[in-house]
Amino acid sequence: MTARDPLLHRAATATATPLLTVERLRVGFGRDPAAAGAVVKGISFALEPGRCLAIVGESGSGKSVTARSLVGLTGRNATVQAERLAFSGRDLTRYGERDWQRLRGRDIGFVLQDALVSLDQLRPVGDEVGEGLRIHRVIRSREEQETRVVELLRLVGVPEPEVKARQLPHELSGGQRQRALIASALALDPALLIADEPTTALDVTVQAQILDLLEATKNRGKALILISHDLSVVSRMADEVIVMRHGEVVEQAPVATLFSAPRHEYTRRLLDAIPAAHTRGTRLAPASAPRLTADAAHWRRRGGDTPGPVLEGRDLVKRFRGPDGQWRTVVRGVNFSLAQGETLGIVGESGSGKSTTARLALALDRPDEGTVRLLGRDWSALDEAGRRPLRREISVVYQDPLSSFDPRWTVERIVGDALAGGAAGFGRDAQIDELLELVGLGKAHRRRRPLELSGGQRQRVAIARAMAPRPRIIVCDEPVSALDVSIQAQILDLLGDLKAALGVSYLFISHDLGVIRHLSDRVLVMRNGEVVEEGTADAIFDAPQQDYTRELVSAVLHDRLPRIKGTSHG
Amino acid sequence: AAGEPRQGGIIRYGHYQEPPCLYTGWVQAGYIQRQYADNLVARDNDGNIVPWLATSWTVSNDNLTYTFRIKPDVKFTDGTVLDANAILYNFNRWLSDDPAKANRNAKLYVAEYIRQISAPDPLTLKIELSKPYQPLLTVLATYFFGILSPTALEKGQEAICEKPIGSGPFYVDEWKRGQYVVLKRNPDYNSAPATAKHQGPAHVDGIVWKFLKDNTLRYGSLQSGESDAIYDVPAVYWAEAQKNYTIIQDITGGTPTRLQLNTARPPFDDVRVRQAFAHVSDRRKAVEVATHGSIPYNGNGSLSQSSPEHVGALHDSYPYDPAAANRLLDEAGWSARDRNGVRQKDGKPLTVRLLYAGGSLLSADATLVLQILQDQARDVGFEVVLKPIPQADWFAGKGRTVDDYEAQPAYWVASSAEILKISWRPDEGGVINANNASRFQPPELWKLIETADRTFDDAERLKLYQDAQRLIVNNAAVVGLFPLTFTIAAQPKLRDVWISSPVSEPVFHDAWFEE
Amino acid sequence: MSESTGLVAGEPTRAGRVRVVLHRLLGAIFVIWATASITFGVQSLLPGDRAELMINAAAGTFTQPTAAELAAVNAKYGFDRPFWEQYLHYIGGVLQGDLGESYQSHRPVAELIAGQIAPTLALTLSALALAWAIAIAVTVFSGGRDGPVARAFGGFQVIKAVAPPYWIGTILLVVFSIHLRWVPVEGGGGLQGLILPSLALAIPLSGFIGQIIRAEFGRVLEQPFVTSARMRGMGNLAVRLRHVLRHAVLPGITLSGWALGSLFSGAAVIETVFARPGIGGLLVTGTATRDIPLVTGIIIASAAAYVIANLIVDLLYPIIDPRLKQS
Amino acid sequence: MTKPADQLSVYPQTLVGDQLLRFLPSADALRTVPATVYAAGVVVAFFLVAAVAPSLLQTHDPFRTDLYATLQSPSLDHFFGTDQSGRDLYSRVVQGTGQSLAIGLGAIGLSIGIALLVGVTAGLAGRRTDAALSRFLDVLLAFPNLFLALLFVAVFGATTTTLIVSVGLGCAPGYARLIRGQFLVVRNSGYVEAARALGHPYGRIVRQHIFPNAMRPLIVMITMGVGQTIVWASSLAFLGLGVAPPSPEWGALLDAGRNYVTVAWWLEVMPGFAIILFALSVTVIGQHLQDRLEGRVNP
Ligand SMILES: Nc1ncnc2c1ncn2[C@@H]1O[C@H](COP(=O)(O)OP(=O)(O)OP(=O)(O)O)[C@@H](O)[C@H]1O
Ligand SMILES: Nc1ncnc2c1ncn2[C@@H]1O[C@H](COP(=O)(O)OP(=O)(O)OP(=O)(O)O)[C@@H](O)[C@H]1O
Ligand SMILES: [Mg+2]
Ligand SMILES: [Mg+2]
Repeated sequence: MTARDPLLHRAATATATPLLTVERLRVGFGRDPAAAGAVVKGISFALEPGRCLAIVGESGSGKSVTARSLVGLTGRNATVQAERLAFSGRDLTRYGERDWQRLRGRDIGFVLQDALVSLDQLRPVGDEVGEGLRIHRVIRSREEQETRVVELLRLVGVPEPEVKARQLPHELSGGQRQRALIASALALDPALLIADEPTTALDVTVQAQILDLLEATKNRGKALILISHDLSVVSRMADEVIVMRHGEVVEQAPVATLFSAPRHEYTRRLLDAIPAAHTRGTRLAPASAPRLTADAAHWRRRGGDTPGPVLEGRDLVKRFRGPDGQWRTVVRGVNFSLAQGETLGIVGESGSGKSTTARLALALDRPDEGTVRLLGRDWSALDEAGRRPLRREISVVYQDPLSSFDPRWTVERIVGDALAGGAAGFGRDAQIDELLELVGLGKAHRRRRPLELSGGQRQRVAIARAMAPRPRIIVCDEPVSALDVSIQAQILDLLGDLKAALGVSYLFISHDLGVIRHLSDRVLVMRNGEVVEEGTADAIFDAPQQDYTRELVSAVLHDRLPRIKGTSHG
Repeated sequence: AAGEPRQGGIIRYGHYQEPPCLYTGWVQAGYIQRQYADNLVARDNDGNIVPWLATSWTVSNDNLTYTFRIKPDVKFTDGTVLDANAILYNFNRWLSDDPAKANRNAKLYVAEYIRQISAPDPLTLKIELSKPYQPLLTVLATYFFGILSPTALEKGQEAICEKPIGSGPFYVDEWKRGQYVVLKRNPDYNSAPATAKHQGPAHVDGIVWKFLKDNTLRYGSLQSGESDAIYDVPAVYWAEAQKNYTIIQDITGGTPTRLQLNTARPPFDDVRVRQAFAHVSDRRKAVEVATHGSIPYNGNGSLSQSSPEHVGALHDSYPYDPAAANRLLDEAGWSARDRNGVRQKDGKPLTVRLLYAGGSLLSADATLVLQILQDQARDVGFEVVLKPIPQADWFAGKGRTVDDYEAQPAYWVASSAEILKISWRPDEGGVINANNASRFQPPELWKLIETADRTFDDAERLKLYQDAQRLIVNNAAVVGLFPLTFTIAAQPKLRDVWISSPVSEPVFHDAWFEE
Repeated sequence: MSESTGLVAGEPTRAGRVRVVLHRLLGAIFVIWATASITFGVQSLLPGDRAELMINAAAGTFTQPTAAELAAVNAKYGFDRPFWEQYLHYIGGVLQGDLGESYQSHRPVAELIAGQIAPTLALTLSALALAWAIAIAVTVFSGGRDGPVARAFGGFQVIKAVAPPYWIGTILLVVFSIHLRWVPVEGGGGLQGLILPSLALAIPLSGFIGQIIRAEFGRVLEQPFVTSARMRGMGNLAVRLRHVLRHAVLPGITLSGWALGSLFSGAAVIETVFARPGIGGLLVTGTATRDIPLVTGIIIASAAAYVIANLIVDLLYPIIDPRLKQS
Repeated sequence: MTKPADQLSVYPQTLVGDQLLRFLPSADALRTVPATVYAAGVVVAFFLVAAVAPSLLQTHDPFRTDLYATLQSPSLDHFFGTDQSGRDLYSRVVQGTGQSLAIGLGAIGLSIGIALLVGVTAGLAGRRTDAALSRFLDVLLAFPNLFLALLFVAVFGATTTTLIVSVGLGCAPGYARLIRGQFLVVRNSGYVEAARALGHPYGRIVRQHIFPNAMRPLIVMITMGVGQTIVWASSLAFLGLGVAPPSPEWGALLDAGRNYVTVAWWLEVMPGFAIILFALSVTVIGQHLQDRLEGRVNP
């Protein structure tokens, strides 16, 4: 397919038999029939075999809902209407539950957005990956399933697949879980793969590997619908892009056209907000975005400056026992130190021990060897009661925010619960409002519960909560992975403001090297549980010493939207 | 149509309660004991004493020496010879002081009279008394004087509990605890009592004596044909059962279920209040309603209507008469009433605590009668409080001291007027007679009973016993309700099951199956 | 944070494991010892004269025994000795595996129990299994659903849970045995006779377990991993059985260890209704006659059964939720 | 152990977000209350009145026997028919409400109270306390409920209080175990860890997170337990350990009617109906409150 002109493209879809046709899809929730179409307001597109359609757009704009509607799993209480919904000649609007079941997994593979909680916590990962094979009876025996599962896991780049297949989901790193999920969707080699944010937890090298895999699939004539905030991924994979906002398509264009000549104002804003090397120290979001009013009394810095490192890890070692009974060292001799007002970025391969290191730094786990010192205190050796007073000084944004919220609580309660006591002259309610506004959430979200938020919104609640006690250190584990670039820009600005105004220090884990470079003063590169390289951000990115680092960095440089930069900043 | 009895078949009999031991004084074990053991003498339904293991006997003129001729060639089912020595062995055991051996019931009735027992020759047994005791032979006919094999008794309590050995028409073959006892036919049986319909071994091959405690289940088992005969038809099924099955009912002697009013304490220390209480309720109708007519009314509380000495006229001594009750109470000074209508005297309410053993000792039908009585007594100003006491506590003597109750319902199985001695013996030398819950012990009563027990002239004795009854009833020391009955419902094809006097044990020796 | 559920992984070494097993064993022994001691103590110290009770219960009378009679019994059973002596004597016997002799039936308690425990175990275990089967069937069918049928099922669970077992037993008996003649009225020890009694016990329990599972079931159904499984083409029933159920059963399992104990009690009632042999009836009569060795023996047996049941529950935990292995 | 769901389960909002309003529903919230809950409320109210002032609802004297009108089937005069001695069953059921509810609620209250105390302490305290309490629970649990009841009745006689205490004590260890088990599970959840990372004192975490989440299956148990304990009491009546007659406590009524199932169904069905109706209503309300607390109410 070479048709890049939108008009031409449309003509082509009319003639070539599309695999999937969607016309005027409307989705709404609730018993009230009038609500139908409130979330997705009549969108249309078509997709031929061997092509990739990307859906981008604001968080909460209806991307995931659209995707789920294509396999009949929109959710409880959903009303789905479409003038036409056809998959390889079959009319899906007439489908009953049985027909859907035959379709799912075998003809349409799906990678859910909630990768970190999409595997059954009680079953070994391998069983989950191989489940589709069993359901659709393509394998005959347990052994066959095991070999296929290991093959699949290897295909998506999971290390030690034999071991991982027998581990439980919570024993895998975020990225590993996400890859297992992709493997399970690919298991039956479906004609259409729908991937909702499939690479949020992957480092660039692994991400590249996965994208290669998807590309190969596409080249074998399979169709692909990709939902992503990562525009570089979109630019690489997509043939055509849909930009969604408020349940509507604001722009639909072949990828090159979109990135070189964005027509809609929202699309342009998206492209502007991408952080990179040269943006460091600048603001990413438009001036209209809410800002921290750092001179307000309650944001004033508490306590004095701390000379020397505020947080320091020495020779940290952490081991886990695998299902085979063997101990594996996942963090081996990691050293780090974090000065006041400094941002230490941690990058590295998925599964290299970043989250584990973060947990050690937070004293949520005890290191098997080594010590962590916080504000000069022997943090890791204290007992829980001894740590408690210090806990307010260090807070965290979890990689998987959903699990960290009490499901019964509303957003305001979650944030309010974390507020420091005795905020003079400034009411609790006002503080919550302020925090929510700073992360781009409105008053409307205050009364919501975590389950009622979109992925990006949850992540922002987690950030608001981490800021609430006004800690001196914030450990961020992939804090912006679920955010579209415009919101991400606002958050990154906010983090920068906090640091500048209050001297907050960050331990910042991210796969997005652009974000890392934008934010970090120094960077640790981890691999296999070890720190392979450490240095200032510029040194790491401009003059990497180690092969691995070079590989990482180059993956970015080569891949990172060359065309886009040309257009948006040229 | 009664033809010639057929041989063979096994009777599946659904009984009620399971005893912890097959040889205890408890009547539930006694029913089984009647199948495997023989007594010295038997009592027919008219109250006459007839031969059993003793073919004949003589009583000395002073009524103090009894000489029995023992039936020859009788053997226990373990082969031990049943002769006078074996019987003597049993007597000695019953009357011994060793709690592991003693027979409490036996002692209660006869211990005080026995001077000496001996066996001058193997077929002669001599019982010498210290004072005359007319009911002796009647008492000897009761199940707890059943004779067991000395060889087996020697083995100790454990063995005898599990597998008692007698000379009866059946022997205990197996006891599956919680389920049934298998009794097998004794092929050599030659010692049937004179009351039996035939001599020689039983017609049937054996009995499966099942324990089916639940009423619905027990009756259901008869309905479904899983039992050939069952004990006690539940009152609700009474009418239906009479249509479909052979009903054999025996009214047990001794005392009926009756209320013993505590005469040692107010308010029942006043005879007028006792009499008022007796008038207060339509007991006849209550019994009829509660038992669906399966059990007759027994208004004479001192003796069951099946006892030959019983005075029938006393049943109607206290008809339902609230007006009379009110009058008596007013006379007795209980004229004030509180807000709830309960009468009062000197500020004390007219409360009657009705104490009884909960659980199996008093049937559900009986408690229903009590509730009816309670309600009707309310109208004339009695406040009746029902107080069930757990069986264990009851046995352990809880709640039975004089101040614990105003009334106690109870019954005691026996054959006839010999029970009066048990019930009305006054406290002596600090020993309280707990069986006299009425605490009613005027000297003249005891004198009547004692004299009667010593009187061998039938007419005179009868008169004495009847005077005693009148004295008891006229003083309203007890208020009669209904007698204990023993009822068997059998499939029509099962013939000739009968219930023996004195305490209504079922007899399967003569039973046979019709084609 | 789902990287790890915060379970601080200890280091289960061999010595550690031995210690855990030892701990378990000691705990079990303690429980049995304590229950036995309490039972013995309470029964011995209850008001009321034991000798009088024994004499009266055996003869079915309720008279005041003479002092001589009482003294003889007291001497024979050692009731005249101080409590501690009686206690030590009893416990000493138990340590040597001797549970004593029943006061009423004069047979070794161990033998009595051995003869009656099998039917009770058969009854309680089959009832437990049946209860689970019913509970799972109903929950899997109706859990997390909203329609009137599902609601009716929810109500049905409650009705089941508050139905008295003896009542169900009587109804079952009248309908299936007496009227329909499908099963014999008197079950006896056979398998056929087990059906109605265990159903009667199982139905209320199934309602209870069912409701507890159901509460969790609905919540689990909404989780992303369930959607994920559906995305693979898994059928509704399979999703419910394979994924959701497992997450929901844990509280039910906890309950089952306990339920076994209450089943023991329920068995006493059901045994009466169906004229089944069993330890329940023995306990009721034993307590009624304050047959101390018998009752204490039964309590020891049921404590042992309870200990074993909970051991099984504890073993089941990590099988159902493997994450618990680490803690 | 449970992970919260994602947006899949986002439902239209009700207006019950506010803390207080969740307990005192606003007019708007009341409109979202399903009819079944109202019905359940009416039933419970009826029983409460019956418990406090039975005479308001009675048509006859519940203890008045009538030997000439026994075992009459339900009619306009006798809503529930009459019993073996001609007493009006409906009035008896009403009369028995107080005692039955006292037993049901009292026993549940007692057992939940004990269970909370023991279960919470065991679930929260250190290893040693937990082990000691767990053993203690085990010992209590190892006694069959029946035995406890038998003992209590033996010592104190069969009164309402005895029943409450023996049934309550009998059930307590089971609840305690369940609470402890739930505590262990919830204690390990991500949000508790998050709260810990915020430096909240443990007591506060327990109050705010562990307790409410761990109590979830317990609400079901409590609401159903009320009915179950009444039934338990009736099993004791069956074994001859119930409260003294002529008390029309529901369990005693059930037991008394048992022998009449085949000839007078109402004796058994009507008290059973009362128990079921009450248990069902309490459960419906309990479930609704729980849903409301968790924001799962659909208008
Ligand atoms: N099950 C549901 N019930 C009710 N509303 C829902 C449900 N699922 C989604 N929504 C609503 O639909 C809107 C679109 O949600 P969707 O998950 O499609 O957003 P998204 O574009 O994928 O956002 P993100 O980038 O944050 O993942 C959300 O604002 C949400 O409120
Ligand atoms: N509880 C556990 N039990 C066993 N292995 C574990 C456990 N937690 C983590 N691991 C292993 O430790 C390794 C490092 O995990 P970690 O979560 O620290 O990786 P990460 O660097 O955060 O990766 P990602 O970028 O994918 O999130 C992984 O291989 C993982 O399987
Ligand atoms: Mg989404
Ligand atoms: Mg991670």
